[in-house]
Amino acid sequence: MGFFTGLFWLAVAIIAAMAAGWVFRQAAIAVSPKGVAKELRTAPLTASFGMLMIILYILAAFFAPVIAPFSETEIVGREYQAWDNVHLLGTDNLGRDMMSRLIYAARNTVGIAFITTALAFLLGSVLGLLAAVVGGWVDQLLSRAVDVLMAIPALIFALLLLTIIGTSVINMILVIALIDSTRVFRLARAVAMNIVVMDYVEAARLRGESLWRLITREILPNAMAPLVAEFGLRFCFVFLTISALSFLGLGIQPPTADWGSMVKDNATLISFGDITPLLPAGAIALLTVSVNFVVDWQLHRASGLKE
Amino acid sequence: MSDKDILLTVKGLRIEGRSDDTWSEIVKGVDLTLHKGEVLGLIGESGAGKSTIGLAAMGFARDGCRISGGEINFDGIDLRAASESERRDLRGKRIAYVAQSAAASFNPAHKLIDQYSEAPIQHGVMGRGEAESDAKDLYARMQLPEPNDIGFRYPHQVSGGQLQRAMTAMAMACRPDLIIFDEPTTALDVTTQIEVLSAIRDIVEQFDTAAIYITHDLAVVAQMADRIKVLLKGEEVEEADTRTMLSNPTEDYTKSLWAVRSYARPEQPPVGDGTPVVSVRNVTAAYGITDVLHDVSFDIHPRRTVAVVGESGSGKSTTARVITGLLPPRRGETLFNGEALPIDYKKRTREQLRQAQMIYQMADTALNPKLKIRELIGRPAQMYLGLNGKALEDRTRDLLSLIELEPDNYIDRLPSELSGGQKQRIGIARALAAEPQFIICDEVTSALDQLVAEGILKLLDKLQSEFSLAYMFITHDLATVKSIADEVVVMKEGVVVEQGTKSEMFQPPHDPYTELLLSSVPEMDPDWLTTLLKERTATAT
Amino acid sequence: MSHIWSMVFQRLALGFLTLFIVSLIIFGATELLPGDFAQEILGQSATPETVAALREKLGLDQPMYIRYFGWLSDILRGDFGESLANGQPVADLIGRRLGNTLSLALYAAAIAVPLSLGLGILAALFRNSFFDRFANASALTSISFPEFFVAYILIFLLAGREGLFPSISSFRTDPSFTEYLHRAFLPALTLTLVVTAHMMRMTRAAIINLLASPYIEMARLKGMKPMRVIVKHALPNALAPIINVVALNLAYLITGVVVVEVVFVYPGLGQLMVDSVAARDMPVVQGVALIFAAAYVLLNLTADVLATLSNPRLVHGR
Amino acid sequence: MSRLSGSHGISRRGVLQGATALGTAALITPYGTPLRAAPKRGGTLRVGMAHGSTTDAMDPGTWEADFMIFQAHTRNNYLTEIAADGSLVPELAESWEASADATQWTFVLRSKVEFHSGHKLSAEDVKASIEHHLGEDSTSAAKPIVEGITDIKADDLTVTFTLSNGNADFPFVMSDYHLPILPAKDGKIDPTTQDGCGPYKIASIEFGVGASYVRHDGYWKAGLPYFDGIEQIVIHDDAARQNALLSGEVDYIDTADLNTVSLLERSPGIEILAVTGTQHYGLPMDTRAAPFNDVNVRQALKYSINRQQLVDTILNGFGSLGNDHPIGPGQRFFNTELEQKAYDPDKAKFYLKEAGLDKLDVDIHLADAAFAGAMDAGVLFAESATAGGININVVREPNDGYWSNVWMQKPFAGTYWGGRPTEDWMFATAYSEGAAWNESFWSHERFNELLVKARSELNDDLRREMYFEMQDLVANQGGTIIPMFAAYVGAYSDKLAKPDQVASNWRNDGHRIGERWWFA
Repeated sequence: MGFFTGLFWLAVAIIAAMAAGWVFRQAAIAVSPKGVAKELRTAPLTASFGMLMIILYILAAFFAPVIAPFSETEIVGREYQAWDNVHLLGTDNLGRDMMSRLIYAARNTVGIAFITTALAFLLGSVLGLLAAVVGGWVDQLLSRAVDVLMAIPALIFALLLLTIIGTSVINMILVIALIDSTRVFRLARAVAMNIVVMDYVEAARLRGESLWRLITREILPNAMAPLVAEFGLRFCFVFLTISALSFLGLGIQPPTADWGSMVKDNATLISFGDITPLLPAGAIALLTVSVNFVVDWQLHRASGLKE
Repeated sequence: MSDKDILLTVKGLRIEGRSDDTWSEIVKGVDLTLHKGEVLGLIGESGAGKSTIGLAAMGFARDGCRISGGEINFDGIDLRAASESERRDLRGKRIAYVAQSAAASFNPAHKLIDQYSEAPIQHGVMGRGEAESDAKDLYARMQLPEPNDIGFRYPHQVSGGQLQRAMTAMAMACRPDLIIFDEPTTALDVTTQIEVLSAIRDIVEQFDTAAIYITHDLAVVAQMADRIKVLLKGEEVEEADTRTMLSNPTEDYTKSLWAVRSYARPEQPPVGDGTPVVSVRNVTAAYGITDVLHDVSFDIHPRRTVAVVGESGSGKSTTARVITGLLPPRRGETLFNGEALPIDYKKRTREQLRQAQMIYQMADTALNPKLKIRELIGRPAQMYLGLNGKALEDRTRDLLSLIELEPDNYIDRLPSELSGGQKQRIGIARALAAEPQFIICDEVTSALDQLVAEGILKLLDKLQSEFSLAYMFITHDLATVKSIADEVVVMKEGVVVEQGTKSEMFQPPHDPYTELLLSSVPEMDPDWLTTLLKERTATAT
Repeated sequence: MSHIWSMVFQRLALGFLTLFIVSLIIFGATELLPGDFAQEILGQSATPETVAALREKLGLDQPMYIRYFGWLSDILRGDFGESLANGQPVADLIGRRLGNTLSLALYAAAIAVPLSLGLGILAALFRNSFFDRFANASALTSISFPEFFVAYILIFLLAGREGLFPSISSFRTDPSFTEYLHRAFLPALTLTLVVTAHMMRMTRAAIINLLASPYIEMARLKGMKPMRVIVKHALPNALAPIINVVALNLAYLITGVVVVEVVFVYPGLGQLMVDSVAARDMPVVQGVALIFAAAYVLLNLTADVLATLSNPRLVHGR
Repeated sequence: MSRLSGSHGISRRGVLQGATALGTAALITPYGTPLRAAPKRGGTLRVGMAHGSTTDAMDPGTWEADFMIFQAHTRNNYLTEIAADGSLVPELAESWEASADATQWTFVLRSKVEFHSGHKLSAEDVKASIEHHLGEDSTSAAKPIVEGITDIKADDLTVTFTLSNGNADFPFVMSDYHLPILPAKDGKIDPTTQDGCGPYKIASIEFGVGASYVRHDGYWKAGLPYFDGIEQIVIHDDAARQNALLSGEVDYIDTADLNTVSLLERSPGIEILAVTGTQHYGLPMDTRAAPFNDVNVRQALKYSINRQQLVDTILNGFGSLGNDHPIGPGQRFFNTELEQKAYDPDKAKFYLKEAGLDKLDVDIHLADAAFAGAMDAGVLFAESATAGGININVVREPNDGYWSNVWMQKPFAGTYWGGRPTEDWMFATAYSEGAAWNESFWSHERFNELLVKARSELNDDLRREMYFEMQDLVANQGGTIIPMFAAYVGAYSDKLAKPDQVASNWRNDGHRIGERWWFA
């Protein structure tokens, strides 16, 4: 029985999500300028749902102080209070309002993940494109260096570096960005390798264009699709890395709320069948899935496959 | 021929294709009847829907296409009503397909003979052993070398012409009633094309197989087809038996197709003081350790067009890479207006780079898809001539007018919003923007339909007189050479075998290789192939 | 074939260089860690005298480069040294744990690889169907949860009071094969959920990427069934990227599973590494780091060789 | 993790002179406690432990964490033992005697004690076992405890220790977990030996993973131990450890996650074991550094912390309020007259004003390594302090390296103490001027004077007076905020039975659960 009710609710959730996606797509098409609307029309329901969710997250992040019923750090009740009218999602292990912290965490987690990913991409893609365009020993040197860094397990390397330089948010951003940038480098280089052999790049080289212009005008715009897709994935992996670091005792500074440490703080509850710790984990998962739905759609469009 | 010999009837066939979210018709009500053992030629330019019709005859629509109307009846079976598995049962067994590029259509992961045997085994026509011996027999009939062993090679180990024959053999594996040939020789060199054409023709005759032969090349279809149907934008223009069609086309469109073959420009007289713009001197060049050019020398004079002709692998594009400095030669040099150019483009001055421009074969890959026309054309003018703001805008518009594209309409488009011919015009404008003395045209028309190609050739001709340009025109197509060249350089395997003015080249006596090239160009005569083969057999014995 | 051997040789040489640099980085980083072994092991009970005595006893008072070269020359002779903490040979310590780590990686891979390839192929076959989207969304969801959380949920669902599987896989004696499979099932399943999505998506993408190829159309026009088209015609040509992503995930299964080890009390290398870093037990840290780096290098090399072998163009010359 | 043993309510009686009678009495009804039902023998006890590292070692000089300490009491015996009721009782020593100035201590060993290897216990073994921690080149963590020993004489079953200064607490010292009696060979012990004369033999041990033990059939305590064997399993993760208990993978866990302990308690078949002793958590301030060099600032901070909230939240009620001094309520000279400090923002403001400030910004450096829940405690502290105009910024430090890089390095950090069995030991270790672990770098003339005086004072009333004053001084002048005394909280399956009284000097019934508990 339990299984079938579970299945029923799963189906309801999927249908509701797709309905939300459909409504959002119709609304978005209605309000967008013509070019954008045309693109939006090609979005499958999953991608529409993803975009809706991403927008909601961004709104939550921006307007956290307005939306959240309580403050991020204030202790407003007993620990682990049940869900009620005042504390919609109950309270956490210190008696802070779960709902409010979830909303504030959107701001912190998404913000930090975004900065980290952006930094990783800046570093990784610039070097990756450079390696592909210049080739020769520059390419060899960078590629070998990246090989070496990738041969050290990421989590353990992060742990080591963070212990050395301390666990401030800035350091965490820098360390994760550095480690992630090796993965970005590999992708950027691989993608750019396929582009540098194109005739238009040859034409630009023959025209005597500078390296900078080659990279920014000729190669980067054409490498954007896979890089953007990777950005989405990496962005999500940054949450997971942060939460794994929290698990090992090095995460975001309390009392700042972030989903990763919230999962960690409340995780023991799951043994008792309480779903409270599912909420921050669910928040991570929902955003990851949403981002990936959108990324999938963009990749699909970029691949030019019809069906 | 009586009605009961009818193998395939297509009535009112409509096929739609999807772009973004909307469906548009690409085949608009075409009828077609094919009798047993008959070969029907489908001819038209790109976008005529000929391949789509060919596939529809198998009850097949490509991804993103759908058959939206009409009837397809193959030997009493209604292909539209049939289930997918019934249709699948016909494919490969009773209707087979030969694709344009055998190199791409053979699966690179499997040996030829495994791919040959797949259809007979899967359709339950033959066992493995039987299929293999049958394959060897057919390979022999297709005049493939070492027919007993060639099947055990992988596709990449076999040359293009041989692959095309192996593919025809594969299509024959189940002895189908109908074969669809989709431009089977388009990607081949002329000399190879003849071998493949004759092999295909023989085997179709031997097994009395009906065929639909799809091509854009009239001269080729003339050799193969009993009847020809001309298509334009998904609609039939006219249909007649081959000889009638050749001698007496009724429609204007058909006549215009025929007419292209006759465009030719008079040879230009030499100009200037005799100093060549570009002079290639004793160039030997290599990729890695293998020499691909051996002691190549020729001159290009102002306002003249030098056509460099050869088949694939002859080294004609490599020569262009040496001149542009992309491939520094092992020996020899390139002079520009009598002065030696640095062999590596990175060492050339901006002025030297400006003077020699290049137009590429594939306009698709030669134009950055993310830049607008404004920047694509404007960039060289900005870089070399230092134009900016209004001056740059004016210059860009002038260039667009020169290549006969309406500036207001085109200046802010992306390459993807242009047709193939328009893209090639943008490529020309980009070269012109640098105001060079010399332009390398690398197979600029070979990816284009004949009418469009003719337009490009005429444009290049006009620009040459207007700006006193020197062209190096790389091509494998002798018809193009005839239309546009002043001088001809024939290359084979990295060596210049013959060079001279156009008039000299097209008059006997020829170098034997030039002779072979010239004689291999198909002519608009249904008996040409038969006659040629007879002649060649005669000379050989 | 000779060019494959030369590639293997070249890559091995590069691999050794990589290992050398990794050992330098790890050594440097461990040196930079605040505190040293003597302080860490004595912890809060450390007094200046005992710390000094311990440093002297273990040779930690020597300059950094002498210790590094000492370690390096031992390694080159095949001697991993001894743990500073308890004097056990590092080779023994690592050996036992490596066995555990490899069996778990193998166990997880034995479930995950066939599963993800199968799902990937099915998703490609029924692309854009409900099945495809559902498989894709659930795979994405499973990688979207933090690992330890997936582990807790599995424990909650499958290891309750009357649970089917034990919630901790710690085994003190050598278990029989079936007992091992039973005890290590939950960690293996957790890891499976973590890595499946990546491999499945790559399989699907690599196959779909090829579906526009003329030879796929040819196979369909030869009347082959869709499944045969995918498996016989697309898959062999999609192997290179798939092998690569499998290798990457195998490397992850060996080197990146410390969190799962902690949750399931599985005695693997990750825990050893983390403990040793915490105690600044340099020979063990170095030893494990080398094993990890070597696993990564070897798996990548294997992947490249297999990818090369899967491509007839590279195996059979013209 | 815990540093040194502590225990409340240690009776001085029997310390100066060990009573044989007490030892023999213990054989009949262990530790003098009436039992509900006669203990049964049999079964294998599976223990899940929160600590244990791959870098653990057999050498007693390196023992620091619960895994090895549990191992020590399971495998070994000591000269003396702290009983469940907190009294000091003889173990391997049958009796002991001190010289008048307490500089010479003579212990008489039991005869017929056999090691697992069959080796017979003699005074040589005791001498070698203690000497292992002595000497110039000793790397033992116990070196500071036994430093005062200048000479050990062994004669058959009699050992005589000579101390540089008189120490009335020496028999207590001999119960320290670092000092198990190991078999000697040629006058030395093998620090890596797995031999011992305790209730269980080691069957196998893998550091950071676990150990298994089997009953030592020749154990000298008649009828003990009850279990056939013990499986000791390291389970670091709180949730995993709890799950292991819930799913019956283990019978006992040494540490329960306080956040969910109430839920755990409600689970069928699970019992909670909580004992409060001398373990306390503190927040030491460097009294030399501004702004903490001003006693008013320290007082302001002490009134800004909501102790009750911390006990309720961080300890989930498993503990008691601290009053900024390290003496537990059960200890002999606990100051019952000292007013209990409470959360009072107005007083905090008052003291700030006294210090000439109207607001205060300070950083506190914490990691959960300092004590369980330290990060959360910091956050709660920061929350409550804002009302008094104090802005506390909680800096999260890595657990890794906390004790070497943060503790006693940063001006405001966290600490925990297992406590010491006597007031003197505790004060001397962490509050006296110049002590290595004087974590607040506190130097108070009167306090230091009293400390020395009290140590040599024999009149209990006078001592009480002095210790009362010292507690007052530490509480109101000192540099350490001690908001709470924490209970040791473990949990066990109701299949296990325990004696009525459970020791509170350590977790796990003084780490002697192996010989004190049984399966019901």
